[in-house]
Amino acid sequence: QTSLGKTIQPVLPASWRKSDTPADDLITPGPGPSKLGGRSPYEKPVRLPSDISSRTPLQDLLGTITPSDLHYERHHAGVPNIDPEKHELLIHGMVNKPMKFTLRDLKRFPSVTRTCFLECSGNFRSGKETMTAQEICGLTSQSEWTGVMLSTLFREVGIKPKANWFLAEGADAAYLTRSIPTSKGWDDAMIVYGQNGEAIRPEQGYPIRLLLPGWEGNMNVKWLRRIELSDQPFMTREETSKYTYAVKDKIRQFSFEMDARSIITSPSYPAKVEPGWNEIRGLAWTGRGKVTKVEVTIDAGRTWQLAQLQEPVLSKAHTYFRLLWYWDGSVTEIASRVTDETGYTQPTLKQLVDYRGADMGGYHLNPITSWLIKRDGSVLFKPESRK
Amino acid sequence: QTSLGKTIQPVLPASWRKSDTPADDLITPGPGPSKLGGRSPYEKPVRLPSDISSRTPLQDLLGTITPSDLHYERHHAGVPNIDPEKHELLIHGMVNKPMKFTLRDLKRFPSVTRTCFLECSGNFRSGKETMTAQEICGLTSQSEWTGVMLSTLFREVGIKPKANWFLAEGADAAYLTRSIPTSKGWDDAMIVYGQNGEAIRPEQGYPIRLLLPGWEGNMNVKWLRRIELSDQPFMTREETSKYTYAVKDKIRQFSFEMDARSIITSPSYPAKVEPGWNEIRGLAWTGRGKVTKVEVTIDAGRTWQLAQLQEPVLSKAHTYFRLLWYWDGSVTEIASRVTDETGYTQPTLKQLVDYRGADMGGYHLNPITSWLIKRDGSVLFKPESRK
Amino acid sequence: PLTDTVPWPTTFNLGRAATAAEIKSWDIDVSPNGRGLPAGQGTAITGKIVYQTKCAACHGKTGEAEAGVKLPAPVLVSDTVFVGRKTNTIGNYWPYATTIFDYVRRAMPYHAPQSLTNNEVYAVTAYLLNANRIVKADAVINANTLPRVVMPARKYYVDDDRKGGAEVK
Amino acid sequence: PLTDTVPWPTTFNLGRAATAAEIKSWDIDVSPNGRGLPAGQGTAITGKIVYQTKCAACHGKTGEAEAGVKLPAPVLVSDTVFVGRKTNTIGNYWPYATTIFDYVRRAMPYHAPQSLTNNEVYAVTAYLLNANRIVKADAVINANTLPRVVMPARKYYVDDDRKGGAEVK
Ligand code: HEC
Ligand code: HEC
Ligand SMILES: [Ca+2]
Ligand SMILES: [Ca+2]
Ligand SMILES: [Ca+2]
Ligand SMILES: [Ca+2]
Ligand SMILES: [Ca+2]
Ligand SMILES: [Ca+2]
Ligand SMILES: [Co+2]
Ligand SMILES: [Co+2]
Repeated sequence: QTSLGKTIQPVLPASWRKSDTPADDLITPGPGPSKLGGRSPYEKPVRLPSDISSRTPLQDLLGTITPSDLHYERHHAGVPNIDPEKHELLIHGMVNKPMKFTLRDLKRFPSVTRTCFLECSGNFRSGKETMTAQEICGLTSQSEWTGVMLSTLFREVGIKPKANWFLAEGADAAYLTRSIPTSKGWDDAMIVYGQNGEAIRPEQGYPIRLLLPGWEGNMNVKWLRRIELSDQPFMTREETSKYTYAVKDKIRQFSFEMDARSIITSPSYPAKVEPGWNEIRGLAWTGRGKVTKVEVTIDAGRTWQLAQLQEPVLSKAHTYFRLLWYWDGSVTEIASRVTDETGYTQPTLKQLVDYRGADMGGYHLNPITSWLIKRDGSVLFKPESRK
Repeated sequence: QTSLGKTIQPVLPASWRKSDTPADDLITPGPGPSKLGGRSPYEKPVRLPSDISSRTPLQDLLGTITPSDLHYERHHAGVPNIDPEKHELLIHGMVNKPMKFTLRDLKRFPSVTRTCFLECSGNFRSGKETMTAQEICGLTSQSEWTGVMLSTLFREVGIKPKANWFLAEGADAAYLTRSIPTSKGWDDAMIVYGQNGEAIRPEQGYPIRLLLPGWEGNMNVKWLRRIELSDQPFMTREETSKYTYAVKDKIRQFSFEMDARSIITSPSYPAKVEPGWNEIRGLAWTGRGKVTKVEVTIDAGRTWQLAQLQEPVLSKAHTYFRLLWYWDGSVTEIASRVTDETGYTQPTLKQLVDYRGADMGGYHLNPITSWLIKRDGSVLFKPESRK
Repeated sequence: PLTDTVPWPTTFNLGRAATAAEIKSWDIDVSPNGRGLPAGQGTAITGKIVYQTKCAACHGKTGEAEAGVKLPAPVLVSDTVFVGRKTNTIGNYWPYATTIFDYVRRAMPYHAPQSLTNNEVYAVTAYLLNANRIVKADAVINANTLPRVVMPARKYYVDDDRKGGAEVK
Repeated sequence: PLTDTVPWPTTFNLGRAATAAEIKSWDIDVSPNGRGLPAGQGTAITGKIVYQTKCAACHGKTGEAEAGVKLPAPVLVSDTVFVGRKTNTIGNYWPYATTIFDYVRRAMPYHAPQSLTNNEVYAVTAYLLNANRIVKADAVINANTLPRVVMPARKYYVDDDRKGGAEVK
């Protein structure tokens, strides 16, 4: 292998170019290798931030991994700046041996890597036709996470038989807390320090966060600093005032699993579709295991066709689906619906309202999302009323 | 959900803090959500650039995805700046219908997403003990790629029966070309426009590159602009002067598949290992399909133990392996060796020299990499001589 | 799946025992049964002063929704009528009074969390309970009395019993 | 795996036919049998001038390795002895003469690729072949003669025949 060195002068005057040269305009070598890459100046995907959250640009993404800098955010007191050398995790309460672990300790335990989605349980917006997938349900993203199984740490501290719940507390300025059944800790909960191949990003909980595959985003406590085992839930603000919702004349609490959901991300507003062959693409996921099928309608729900699922189909993971579509130029409506391994099929908004009542609030809404295809190829969201 | 708005003044004087408050120092909310995330200021992974390449910091990574801005590079005339609206792909030569495709055209075809590794076939350095995994073999990285199967385009243009080879040409200032057997195009070659969930990065071939899963990096032509079908290879500079190597008294050409390889990335120089339980971690891969096992020695090759493979194990993909290790503080040597689904086991450097001769050059070297563990816990590379 | 050939040890001997003092300084949560409540107390009368000085800037003069005013923080005060409520408040929605103490102590005031004394937290909790028409103005709120406060909305809470399957609920 | 319920069409009708002119302007490759070589010609005498003006700055005065000089670009000239060579050069390593034309035309000079005329490329190819002791100084290199140049190292090339399996080769 040879090196150009830093010594080469621009030895070649532009006037060298002759009239019978074979190709385009004058060609010059581009910049060489660098310490860190970046995006093409022609690509500018961004999250859509509000004061309390930011949404992933689902309509701009390809494949199943969300680039870490585009992962959705939901903070309750901003992003803390944490020195990883000083951060410790305390596990105490109904345990045999209360312990503190440094980040270094945590990294020495047997580790596991797992790709799964996160989704805020408040992830549904509606209202007008000119809404992007990002606006409608951009509070979901997917990463490859690496860390230690919580069960590994449970064994280390010794969980008392009656310790059916644990509190997870973050080191943000809201000291955010949630109560979690201990069984999830024994099942598949992790404490993760890696995201998409590198250290977890600050907005996702650097240096460590709790990962509860398939469970509502808020419970996956970021900047985790404390776990307390108990015989009962703590009834924190986040599981009472928030993350509960009216169902008929009751308030439903402890909805942990995210229900199966899907959305077509291509074509979707503001894209325009051209007549001829296109591929309908989108994401489907469920907090209850694997996606077993995604059906797509291209005729406003009259018929549904089986979409192709991108393999490998992972449990509790965004699953890419695709369906070939010949658009003949006529007005129509397209939509997707997912079925998961428990046999649950994504409902319409109407089905949800019918059961829960129009007053059902904004959590755990996973309705089928329809897109209107106009004659000029424009694609518009079809907002539906709750009444 | 509530909003803090931009209107809130800093209403709360620091003097409010009283002596019996329960926790640490004065706590203040951090910055709110943003359009784009970034790394923690405590994490600074970087590629190691030379004039012609840059290497992925394998020793700093966790899991199987390489963050796109840390993907290794190997350019022959720098990174071109390409306007995606103007870029076209020409397919011609021994085809029924020579055609040009815009990027928009390519994105409308049925798409596929696949996670696989890339590796430069010149990916081996040795020499001194103070070398990182990045220096030894950082010319390999892994991404989730999205694009169209080359076979889909082959069907579109109609490949003539005798067209056994095709030329792939890039739009960089070197107009880099390689000859590729047409069978690879029918098998699993892709033209990819997506990398890790978003548009492929400029250094990786924006807006499109050829992806030949498992085959030497150089053949995965970046900034792809032309494919010409032919009845014979073109014998370009890159497959004659380069990417060939002496084997005994011959020159071996057309080594396409990357041979099975593995390396322990943790612990590795410059990390220090502490006595007690540790986890040996690393990457294994093969261009010939799936990794079937990785064996690790913790006693300088006397015994080999089966490491755990992170699932899902994908074909032609970096596969994470792990082995629990109790380091008792004594001097030793650790190493890994992979076996792939063809039954091939990663060789020692000596085995390669024995067959090929000491003059074998620097391509397609995949020797077992050993790390020396010193009494103070330092980890040093064990360079081996070719003579 | 292939597995490690090294069996897992009973302990990895990583991390260290946490001291009682360490636990005490971090263990700030409060449970519905009162576990975690510190010494101290307060009433709505003192709590009103705390509220007006340290909370009103964001939550409004009294904590109630004010016509035409868009507050940067949630409404905290209402009546106790669940059915037909405009917003969820302590009075019409919160199931446990202990949660007020726990949340205010850990997270409020937003810009300087954990800057209140325990007495201030008791007092402002008393204020919010009284303003929401749940306790009397002179009720003394402390580790003993707070867990006994019965919240009006408590009776509406049910656990999600969905387990997947065909039914939409 | 689940599959699309829509069968693939014979054509997707995406993209468009490429015109002959479009193909011609991009089709710059040259094959060992001479396919792709343009009109024009050159000799080592004129090629030497091209070399000295446009190549020597990077590849050295003559293209040969110079003791004590670290060139920013590869050595291009040597004898034709494969065994015991220090570096791979055109003379001792390249299997096809057409590759010189193809590569120089597409990629050299490094800072201004495709700035040479076809005659210049023929000439500098002649120069490099002559300097490497493969053709005579007065040999005319053109579409006819170049494919016939037999490169000394050609005979050493063998295809990789490995297919995986236990053997290390
Ligand atoms: C600087 C602004 C600010 C100040 C001052 C402030 N708060 Fe808040 N408060 C907020 C915000 C913003 C939220 C919502 C936080 C969230 O949703 O994560 C909130 C939430 C609350 C809640 C939860 C409401 C619900 O329905 O979930 C309570 C209770 C509360 N504050 C009490 C107080 C008390 C008591 C004080 C004074 C001791 C106070 N706040 C001072 C901004 C403030
Ligand atoms: C500004 C510097 C520069 C100039 C001027 C230059 N080259 Fe090069 N040349 C290079 C570099 C650098 C490489 C190696 C490129 C690579 O490996 O990708 C190279 C490679 C080559 C090679 C391939 C060598 C091998 O062994 O693979 C040939 C042949 C060559 N140049 C011929 C020429 C000719 C003929 C000219 C003039 C018409 C020329 N070069 C002008 C920098 C230069
Ligand atoms: Ca929340
Ligand atoms: Ca190369
Ligand atoms: Ca320790
Ligand atoms: Ca506690
Ligand atoms: Ca077209
Ligand atoms: Ca050609
Ligand atoms: Co949320
Ligand atoms: Co390479």
